[in-house]
Amino acid sequence: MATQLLFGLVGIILFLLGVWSFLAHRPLLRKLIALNVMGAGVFHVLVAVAYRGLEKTPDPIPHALVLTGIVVAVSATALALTLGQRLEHEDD
Amino acid sequence: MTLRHLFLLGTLAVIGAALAWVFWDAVAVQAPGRLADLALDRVPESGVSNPVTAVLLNFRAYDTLLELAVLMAAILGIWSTGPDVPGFLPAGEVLEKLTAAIVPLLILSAGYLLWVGGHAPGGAFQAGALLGAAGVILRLSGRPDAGLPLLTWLRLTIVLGVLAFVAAALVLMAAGYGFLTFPLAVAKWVILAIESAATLAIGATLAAAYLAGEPLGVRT
Amino acid sequence: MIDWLALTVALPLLGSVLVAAIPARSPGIGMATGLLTTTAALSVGVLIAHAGEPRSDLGGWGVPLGIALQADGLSGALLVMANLVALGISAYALGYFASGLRRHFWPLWLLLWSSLNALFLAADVFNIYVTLELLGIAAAALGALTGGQAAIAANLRYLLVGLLGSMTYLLGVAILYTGLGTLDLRLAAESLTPGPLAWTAGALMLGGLLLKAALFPLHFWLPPAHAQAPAPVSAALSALVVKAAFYLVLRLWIDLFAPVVGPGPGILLGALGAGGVIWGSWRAFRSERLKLLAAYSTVAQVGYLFLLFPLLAAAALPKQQELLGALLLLALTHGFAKAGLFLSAGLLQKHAGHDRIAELGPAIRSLPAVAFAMGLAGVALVGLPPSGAFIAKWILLTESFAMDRWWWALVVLVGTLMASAYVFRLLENAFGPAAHLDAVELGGDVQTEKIGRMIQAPALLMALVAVVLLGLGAESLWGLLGSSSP
Amino acid sequence: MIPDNILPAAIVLSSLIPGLFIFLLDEERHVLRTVLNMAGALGKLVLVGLLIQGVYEERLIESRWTLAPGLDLVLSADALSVLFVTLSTVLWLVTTVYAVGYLEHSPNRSRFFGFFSLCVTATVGLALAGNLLTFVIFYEALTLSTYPLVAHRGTPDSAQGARVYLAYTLGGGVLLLTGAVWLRSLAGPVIFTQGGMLSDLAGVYDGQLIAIFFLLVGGLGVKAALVPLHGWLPQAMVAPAPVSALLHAVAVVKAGAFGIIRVVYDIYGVVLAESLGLLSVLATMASITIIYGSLRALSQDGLKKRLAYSTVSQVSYIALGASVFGPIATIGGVVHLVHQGVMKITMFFCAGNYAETLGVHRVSEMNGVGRRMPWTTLAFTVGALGMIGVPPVAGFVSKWYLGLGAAEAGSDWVLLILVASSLLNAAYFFPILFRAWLADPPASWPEEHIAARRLETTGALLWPPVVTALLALVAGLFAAAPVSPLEWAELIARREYGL
Repeated sequence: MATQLLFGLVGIILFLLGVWSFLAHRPLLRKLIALNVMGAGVFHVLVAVAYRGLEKTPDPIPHALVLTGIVVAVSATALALTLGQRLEHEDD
Repeated sequence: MTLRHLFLLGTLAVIGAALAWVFWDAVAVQAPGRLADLALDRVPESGVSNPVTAVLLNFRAYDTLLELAVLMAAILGIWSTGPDVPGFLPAGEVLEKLTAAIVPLLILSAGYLLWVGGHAPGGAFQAGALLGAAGVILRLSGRPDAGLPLLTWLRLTIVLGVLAFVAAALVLMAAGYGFLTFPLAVAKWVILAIESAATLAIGATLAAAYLAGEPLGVRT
Repeated sequence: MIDWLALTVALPLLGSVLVAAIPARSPGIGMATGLLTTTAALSVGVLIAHAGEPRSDLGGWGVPLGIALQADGLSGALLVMANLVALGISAYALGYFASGLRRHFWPLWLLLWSSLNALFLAADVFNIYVTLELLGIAAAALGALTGGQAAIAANLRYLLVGLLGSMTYLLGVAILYTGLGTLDLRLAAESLTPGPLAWTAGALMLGGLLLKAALFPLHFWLPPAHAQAPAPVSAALSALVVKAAFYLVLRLWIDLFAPVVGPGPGILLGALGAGGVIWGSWRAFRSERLKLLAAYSTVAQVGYLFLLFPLLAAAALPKQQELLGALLLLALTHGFAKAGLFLSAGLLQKHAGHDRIAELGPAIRSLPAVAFAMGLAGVALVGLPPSGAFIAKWILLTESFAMDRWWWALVVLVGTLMASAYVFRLLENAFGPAAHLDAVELGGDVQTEKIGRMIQAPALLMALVAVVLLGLGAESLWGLLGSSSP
Repeated sequence: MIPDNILPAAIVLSSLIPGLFIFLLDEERHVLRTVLNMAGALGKLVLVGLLIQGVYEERLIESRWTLAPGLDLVLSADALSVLFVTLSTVLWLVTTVYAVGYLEHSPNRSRFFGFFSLCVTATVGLALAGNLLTFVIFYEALTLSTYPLVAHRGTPDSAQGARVYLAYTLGGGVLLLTGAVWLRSLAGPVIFTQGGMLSDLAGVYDGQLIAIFFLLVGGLGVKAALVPLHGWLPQAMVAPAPVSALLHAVAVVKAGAFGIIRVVYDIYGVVLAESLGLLSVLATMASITIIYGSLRALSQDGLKKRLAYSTVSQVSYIALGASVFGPIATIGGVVHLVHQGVMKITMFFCAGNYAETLGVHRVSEMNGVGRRMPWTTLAFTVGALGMIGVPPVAGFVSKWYLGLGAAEAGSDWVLLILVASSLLNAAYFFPILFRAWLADPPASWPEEHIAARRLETTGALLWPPVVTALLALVAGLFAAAPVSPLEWAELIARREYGL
């Protein structure tokens, strides 16, 4: 229970930190990093939900969701980085 | 730290408190088992023994199919922004040796992860990630193509995952099973086939994404 | 057996795989895929009309373990609309893109199409997240297709905002699963009770989606992204992508949250919608460029859709059914009309070499069919008879008077006047000295293109559907809604 | 023989379908375009003949189409609608002939005649509308189909005129829409019923009913050019003459006046309207408009401008007739719907002829025009005398019944209004007639386009005004004949008052 809460709370804090830096900073790269931090936060929460104590196997559903979520986040990040890079290249 | 920032911080703090409370409440309630027991009970019917793989490739295979489509969309999007950016300097001797040693290792362990995914932690995504890493290392060590095949073949590789998935689903549907329904007899092999295709696709896609553009360049 | 629901998603996926692998064959394979997909979507519509609400348990596991696809009158009608519009856009794209862009357009476009169908049929809250990402990534990539700096910047922002939305939504999903232990919409709806859980999950999920649905004041990302994209993409973004996000809000609202959160949120959504109507119309009126005008008008039209939320929440069942039909009709009409407007805009831009409204006169006058299409689309956007939007507004107005909530009616009426202001500011360019385009009128340097008849057809057809078909033939919608009531 | 549930729809389609085909025609297909136009106009005339017969036999003639649950598009024929349908059909036929002649050698004719047909379609649909929803739909359709006609010339000032026209009419449309939906929310579907359909709401919702009445009349008053909502009318003068003729005599202003009659008699019912004290207000508005229009007409030198202000004044006779309680005034108002149409269209045709033939646009240029163009000027004179109310022209009949009705209703001040306005009419028409007939013609006309041969101008321009002038005379001379407008108006009044 405690472990679970700890992970969950860390997740929520990460998420909010992400939101904060997304809203507080203008540079698109920082916004992108912020988004990934938010993602990490959500995944923490999901992992925490999956935990059912040491003696029982964890709930596989949230784990699967996390894996899917990670791949999706990676894809979006890759595209965003490329677009951002095209911008800078034109600038200089 | 402007007033706006302070305001923002305050709001987020309040939201955080609320979220924390709700989460605490929800966890304490322990919604009747959630899906864990149900899922674990039916793993044997899925054709694989690793519950997570069972969920990814069978119970919720539809999510995974769309997720592979997301990867495909990303790389196609990247390619649509223009040709890839110029490569790096050729690696020094040390890095060259290191690469020569690591890349085969990565490929080997990718194969292992793919196989082990059936019954223990591992699977297509872990394996694909390793392949992608291999590609990145090759690129960093100065290979302009990151070890990827010619564009014509590369195109085939990156769609392989979705192709295998949809093809399997449609064939089985035509055979009278539901869409994405894998009869137990063949489930294991169907899943393995899909995973292998997906591994290649993911690896190629991640490496290609690192090129940040369409690799039109002739190979050196 | 044939699973039409799954096919509407699988066929465009397969098509996208093929065109990605064999770019040279893109147009042929693309159109073929489009036709097949539309057929599948129409069959789903037929299923709904006859067999009620089709549902398919993918993988045969059944909920809560597996994922289901389901369709009802609401989603079915939007699905059919989306596919018909997408087919029209595809036909238009055949002539619009030079071969260079073509091979990039088709695979992404078919992925977008697939994700749209998947969203309208989705019944699983996490699956919605994955599909949303597919939609967002494909849309942003398509929007940046022209490669111009402004286009890339606008669509990068669009992508990031979209991610912010879907991440927020995803946290809501996590909370929901924590509390209810299911991801299936129906099961969740059965077990969700009033309380902090419902409020938090609702705030996160709806908040995330509202960002994508561009509800005022969360619309800031929309105008640049939609105005900078190539015309066929703009049409898809404004007519379909925003609609899909709106549909999800509506779906979650009706099925999941409205019953457990009380009237407050509905009124808030209505108020924001009102803001969107006024602000969007005003900015559209002030826009110098045609595509920007069209984009801001989308902000206003989304506002109209949200105006119905407080009424939906307050109405009793038969009335609710009537209002839901009006909402649906409004959404469908806007889908066709806005697509028609953007496609026409694209042709004018090609023909004149720019889209500065003040200087479009000669181009408009030399393309009467396009002018006519814009006129019809304009009529539908203002909500003048005989367009479907008029019927919808008539019902909305009557009910808001009948329910003593006349202030919503007031917003609609003001919005109507503002809409006619920006529409006719555009249309009056159709009248003027006889039309002949020469370099002088167009400012020399820009090169203009001849516009064939075939490429004008889709725009005109869609505008006609919005005004005539949906205006005079809308009655069957309510029949389709039938049982699928909130 | 056409079944009664198709006939009204057929009448609407008989101009819609040709219109749509005309849009598709290439600019050069003049003959085919004219054939389509005339076929539509004549076909409509035949259908209307059948309709008149049916209504006279009091058959139920109705086409119905469901738009949404509880929302029906209803086209049905009663005595009043038949009167308006007949008027617009006959005048459309004449105007088409005139327009074909008038627009020879001008660009964008396919567009013009396309919208021209849509405009008549909207007018007829509005005349046949069986409920308020249908009326609103065609009322807006009329706005949309006339806008391109006003803007047709594409000159800066026609663009300006069209903008003003649109601003007024769309604004009016929103008022009408508001009133309509509000009323529906109280009373359910608002079906036009002889004697009114709101009596059972009276006493409960009086306040709201009054508010709704003014919303409706406000919306209709824009097209009917009730002061102060008349601003668009003089501006719309930039349109080509056939359009002005149509706007003033048949389509737009008449749609407004017709709507006011519908609201007073077939929605509220004259009794309820009287008891709510609405009639006197309407009467006041109408009277102000009548006097104001005439006063403004006095000072106009532009011929079409003067005619425009005279329209502002004359159309309000219809509203006046509707707002004086009693069948006789009703007859006067309703019959003026027809008489004013015939007379005013004549005068606009003539104004167009002067402009097209001699380049004469202003009253001050009309010296001796009667000698150069006797037939046109004769027609113009008939129209003018009718407007003033000189027997035996039709206008006299209208004013006579209005006067009798006012006397019967005991509102003598209305009589004063009639006398005053007649004097004003004389004051602004006689100078024109005097110049035209008695003053010496100038050495040369401003710009003579069409030389005088056997005819003073082309036939297509000459015959329409002559014909309509004759109609105005006949309607006056044979007012007592069985199928005269007057007889028909009496039929309407009898049915409205249930006599």
